[in-house]
Amino acid sequence: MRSGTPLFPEAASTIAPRVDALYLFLVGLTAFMTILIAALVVIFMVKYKRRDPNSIGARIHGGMALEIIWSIIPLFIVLGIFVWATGLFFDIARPPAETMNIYATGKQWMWKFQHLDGQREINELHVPVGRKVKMIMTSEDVIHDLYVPAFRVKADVIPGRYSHIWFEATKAGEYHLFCAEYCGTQHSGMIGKVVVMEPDDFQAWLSGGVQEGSLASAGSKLFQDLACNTCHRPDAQGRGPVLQNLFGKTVTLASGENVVVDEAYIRESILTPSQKVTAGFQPVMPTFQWLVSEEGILQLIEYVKSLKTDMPVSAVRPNTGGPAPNENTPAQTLPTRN
Amino acid sequence: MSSSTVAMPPTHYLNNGLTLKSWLFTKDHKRIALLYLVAVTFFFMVGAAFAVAIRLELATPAGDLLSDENYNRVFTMHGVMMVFFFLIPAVPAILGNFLIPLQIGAKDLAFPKLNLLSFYIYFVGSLFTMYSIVSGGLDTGWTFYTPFSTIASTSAVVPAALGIFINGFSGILTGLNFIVTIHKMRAPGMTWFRLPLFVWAHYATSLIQVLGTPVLAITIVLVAAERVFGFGLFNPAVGGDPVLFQHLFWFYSHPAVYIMILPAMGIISELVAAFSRKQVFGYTFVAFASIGIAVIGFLVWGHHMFVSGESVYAALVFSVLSFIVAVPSAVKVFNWIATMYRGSVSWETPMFYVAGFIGLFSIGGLTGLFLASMGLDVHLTDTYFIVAHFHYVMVGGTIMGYLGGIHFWWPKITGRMYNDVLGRISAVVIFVGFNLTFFPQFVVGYLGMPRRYHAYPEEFQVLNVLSSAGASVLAVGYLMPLFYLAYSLKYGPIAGDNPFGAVGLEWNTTSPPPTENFKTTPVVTWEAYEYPTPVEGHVV
Amino acid sequence: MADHSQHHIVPKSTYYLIFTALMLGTGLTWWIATIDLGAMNNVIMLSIAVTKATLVILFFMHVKYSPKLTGTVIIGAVFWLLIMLVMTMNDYFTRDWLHFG
Amino acid sequence: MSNAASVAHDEQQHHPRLAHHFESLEQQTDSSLFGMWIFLATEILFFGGALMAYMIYRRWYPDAFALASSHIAILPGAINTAVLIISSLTMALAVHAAQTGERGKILFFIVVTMILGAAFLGIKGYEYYEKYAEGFIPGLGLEFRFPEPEYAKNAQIFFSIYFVLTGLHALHMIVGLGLMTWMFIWVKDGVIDTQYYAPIEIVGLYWHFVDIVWIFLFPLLYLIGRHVHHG
Repeated sequence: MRSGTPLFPEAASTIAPRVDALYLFLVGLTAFMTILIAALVVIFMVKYKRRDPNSIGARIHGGMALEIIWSIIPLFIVLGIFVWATGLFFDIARPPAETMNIYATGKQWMWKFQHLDGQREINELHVPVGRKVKMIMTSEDVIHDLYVPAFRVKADVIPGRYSHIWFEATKAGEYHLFCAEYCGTQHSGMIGKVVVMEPDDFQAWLSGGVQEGSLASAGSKLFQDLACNTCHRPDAQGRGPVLQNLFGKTVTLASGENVVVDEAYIRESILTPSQKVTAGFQPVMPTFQWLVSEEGILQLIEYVKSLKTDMPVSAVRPNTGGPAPNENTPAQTLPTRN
Repeated sequence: MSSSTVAMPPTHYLNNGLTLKSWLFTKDHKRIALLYLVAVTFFFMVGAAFAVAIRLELATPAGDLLSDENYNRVFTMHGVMMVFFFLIPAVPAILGNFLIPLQIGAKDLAFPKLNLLSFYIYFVGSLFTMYSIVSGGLDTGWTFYTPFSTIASTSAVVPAALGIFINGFSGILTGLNFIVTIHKMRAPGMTWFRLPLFVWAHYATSLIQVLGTPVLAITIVLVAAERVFGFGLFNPAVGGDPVLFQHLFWFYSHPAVYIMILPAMGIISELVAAFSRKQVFGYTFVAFASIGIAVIGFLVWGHHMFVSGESVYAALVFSVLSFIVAVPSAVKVFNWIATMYRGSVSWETPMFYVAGFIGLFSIGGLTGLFLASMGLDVHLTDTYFIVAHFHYVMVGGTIMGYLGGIHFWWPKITGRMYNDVLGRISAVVIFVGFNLTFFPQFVVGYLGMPRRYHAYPEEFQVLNVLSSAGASVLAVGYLMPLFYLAYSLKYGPIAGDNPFGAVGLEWNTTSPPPTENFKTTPVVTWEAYEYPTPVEGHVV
Repeated sequence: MADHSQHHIVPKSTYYLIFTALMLGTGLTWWIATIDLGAMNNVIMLSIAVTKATLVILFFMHVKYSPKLTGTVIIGAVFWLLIMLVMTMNDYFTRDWLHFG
Repeated sequence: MSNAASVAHDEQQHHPRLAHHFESLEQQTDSSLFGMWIFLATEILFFGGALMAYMIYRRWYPDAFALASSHIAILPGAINTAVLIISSLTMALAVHAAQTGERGKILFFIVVTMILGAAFLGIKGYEYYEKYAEGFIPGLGLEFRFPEPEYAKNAQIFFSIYFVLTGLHALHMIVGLGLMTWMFIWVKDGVIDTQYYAPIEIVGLYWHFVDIVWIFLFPLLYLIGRHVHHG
């Protein structure tokens, strides 16, 4: 963050210079066209100023050639810009294959971040220089929007689904973090800062502070607490599908449809389990709608992601026993809203 | 000015009945236009008062003048008042209403009673919306995004939404009236391609009003059903999609931008021709550009949603169409400039507004390209860059055009002339004040200042102070016409039937026109903007 | 172009014929709904509905005997509705296309 | 163009309902019918918006929609469809009678149409009551009791759309009844004659449009998923 009066934002991500290049090109085009148009208007106003009150203009109806020229040339110019801008957009929208994931939850009026290693932050986000970071984001109430001007990225954070942004920071420093989608009374207070650190400093930061255990282990604990493990067993003997190695795979549903197991599908399966039942299983799973928070779901997702066959489920089981799993199925009737 | 020994006609629409009742229950399109003029000016003042509060608050980075709650209510009401009660009705309901029958040689609009009804619907709608101000305010932004507007906001969403719903019918009925009038009421000889471009622009506008507004209406019904009855339509808790609201909303509200700008473009076409005394260059291209904008304008709404979670593929389609819609607008600008070439360009007040319009609209339109560029829009959307862009189009464009039109037809409407020097000064002051206010917002927007922020980081202050300072200049510019135009009502010189030596059927009747518009139904035998030589203050 | 639409009187027999077709269409829709044709159920039911609507528009609403302009208005409105549906569906059908794991 | 043609047209008789700004009654009738059609165009887009919500959610939640739909009794809906189609016929016959100038018949058919319209609303009201009794109201602070709880959430969306669409349709019916009352009075007072019957034709257009809306609502709301769930 800077003092004084900057006229151009800092560029602190790999994508930022490319956005700036397009911006500066368009500024140049706008300046050129505006000056051209303004000059013509002024010149014609002066040159053809009415001197005799009874004079009239020349009889000119139009010119087909001119019309075609000034339709076609702008058309090609804007289509060129379209190609340039769309290529850029795809690179902004499509995260690279290997990313460091951070989960974000927006709520009126704060940002909550969870690192995979378990660090949690509020309104402050620490990321290292030179790593590709992907934010997996959802909202607990209304639509928010995570916006980091220095990185030139933003995306709406929508309740009920996951959206993403990704960036690779290039410069250590502190940058603004805004909520860019109007979200109510303290919208302008839903701000924070992104702290970009050198990799070593970041490692030090990660290992410092209160160690709460990794996100996956928190998810694992929740998995036990909610008694998910009674059905989702690693040995294919449970009433629910095996979750090991499941993430990213395509599964066939009872309806015959195929779905990719992604964050949204896991979330849906936790909240409305009967909607998309995997083929070969009974729709016996109760909803966990009112039992687990958005952050808890993110932990469960990360836990499912962490399940690989070479790492048996017991390996991440926390040593705390936790409360006895509740045997009763959770309430089935939904409270009505009003 | 032309002939000086002119007198007012003995009877005209203004002195045909002097009682309040003869005004409030009039079916004369010209009187209804004046009813709108009064109401629309009032709502402009209300909207402007909110704008003053916004700019005062933003003069300092801290949220110190207004509470965050009140600030949100203020910018919401600024948007609602300006968009729904000023910009959308301004040109069609005032100048369109007044001029379309005159320009096509009709005695009135096709449905005069419906026209009066439109006014009262507008009035009742405004009452509901005004009521929301006093019953807790409205803090959703003029866009009413769900689920904030349906489940989170504690403000008076329902009365405000109801007001906008009701007001929508006013727009629909006005549009319907115009379409039928233009189809069925043209004078003999007034073929489609002899119509003034102002009429073409209003035809295109009416299409948008008729086809777009009902979708806004149903959207409001769905929001109200969710908010009042607790139905789950956009609510993620029952599996609803809040983004669906945005599709429905922008399907109307993006074309609504063209409802605001197209009539202003129509005015500019008239003004350029009249003050260059020359046919509009490429008449058919300008006419079809209006229709093209109206049609393509319906295919681009998704560019408001590039970061809202719509699919990348849909975004791509919306983006390319958004670029394409820029072309007819560019064509219009080029044709206006070409019209001035070798014209007889008068330096009277309306021409100053034309020059201002072309400058500001060009910047507004070109910065639209930034926002249609998906890769750039990610950074720019929901920042002050957007705010600056749409003010350049809607304020720099529409209001410049509107004021230009008011100055052009003022002698026709009132029969009297205003002070031309003051008129030119006002145009310059508005132009300068406008740029001072909104140009810094482009810069602060690219720096990353989000819109709808009550408090902001300190490094943005200088630009915001500039903007607030510019706003005070702009306010002076907007107040000036109010005074000298009002003054001219009583003390202005008698204008005569055709003070500018312009062509067009409206200049063939008296100023002010009689209630029946024309003594005898005119028969048109000439092309649009056909200037006979030499001009003698009165044509045909 | 003045078609004298208001002078054309549709014979009553036409009305009765259309009425019969509409009633039959309703019965047919109900019957189709109860037999399993997979995805075709919807297609058939909506085709019947479109046919019924067209009959009402052409005969009960006299569009067959009205100026072309009337038909243009109807087609225009339906076309605009399709714009809205298609462009929005374009989003909903392709939200998974760029799948970010 | 029609206006050019109509200028020279009938200067001879001046109908009392001819407004001052029209050249002829024909131009006036043409204009008002055209205006009505434009209004109906707006209505298409109005219902279209709600229909779009329906399409999207039905595609998202096909099972919940099919289940929810199969909990609606077909019979009242089918009877109502028939009632509306009959009323459309009687409306068309009323316009026919207006064209031929049989005033008694116009009145008769308007009354029959109104009775059928009222019958439709009565049956609709009964259906609403049933939904209330079964616990299918997705709001108003009432408990939403869906027999298959795992689909309850998304079934709420179905019933929300059901009530919005049928509610708006019913509202249009009520407006139609009002318009028909007005026409009844006008016919009785002799305002309507064989020259000037555009108002009846316009009300007829409106009524047929409301019928068309129902022609689509019936299969979309009552009949989806019947072949899967025999409710």
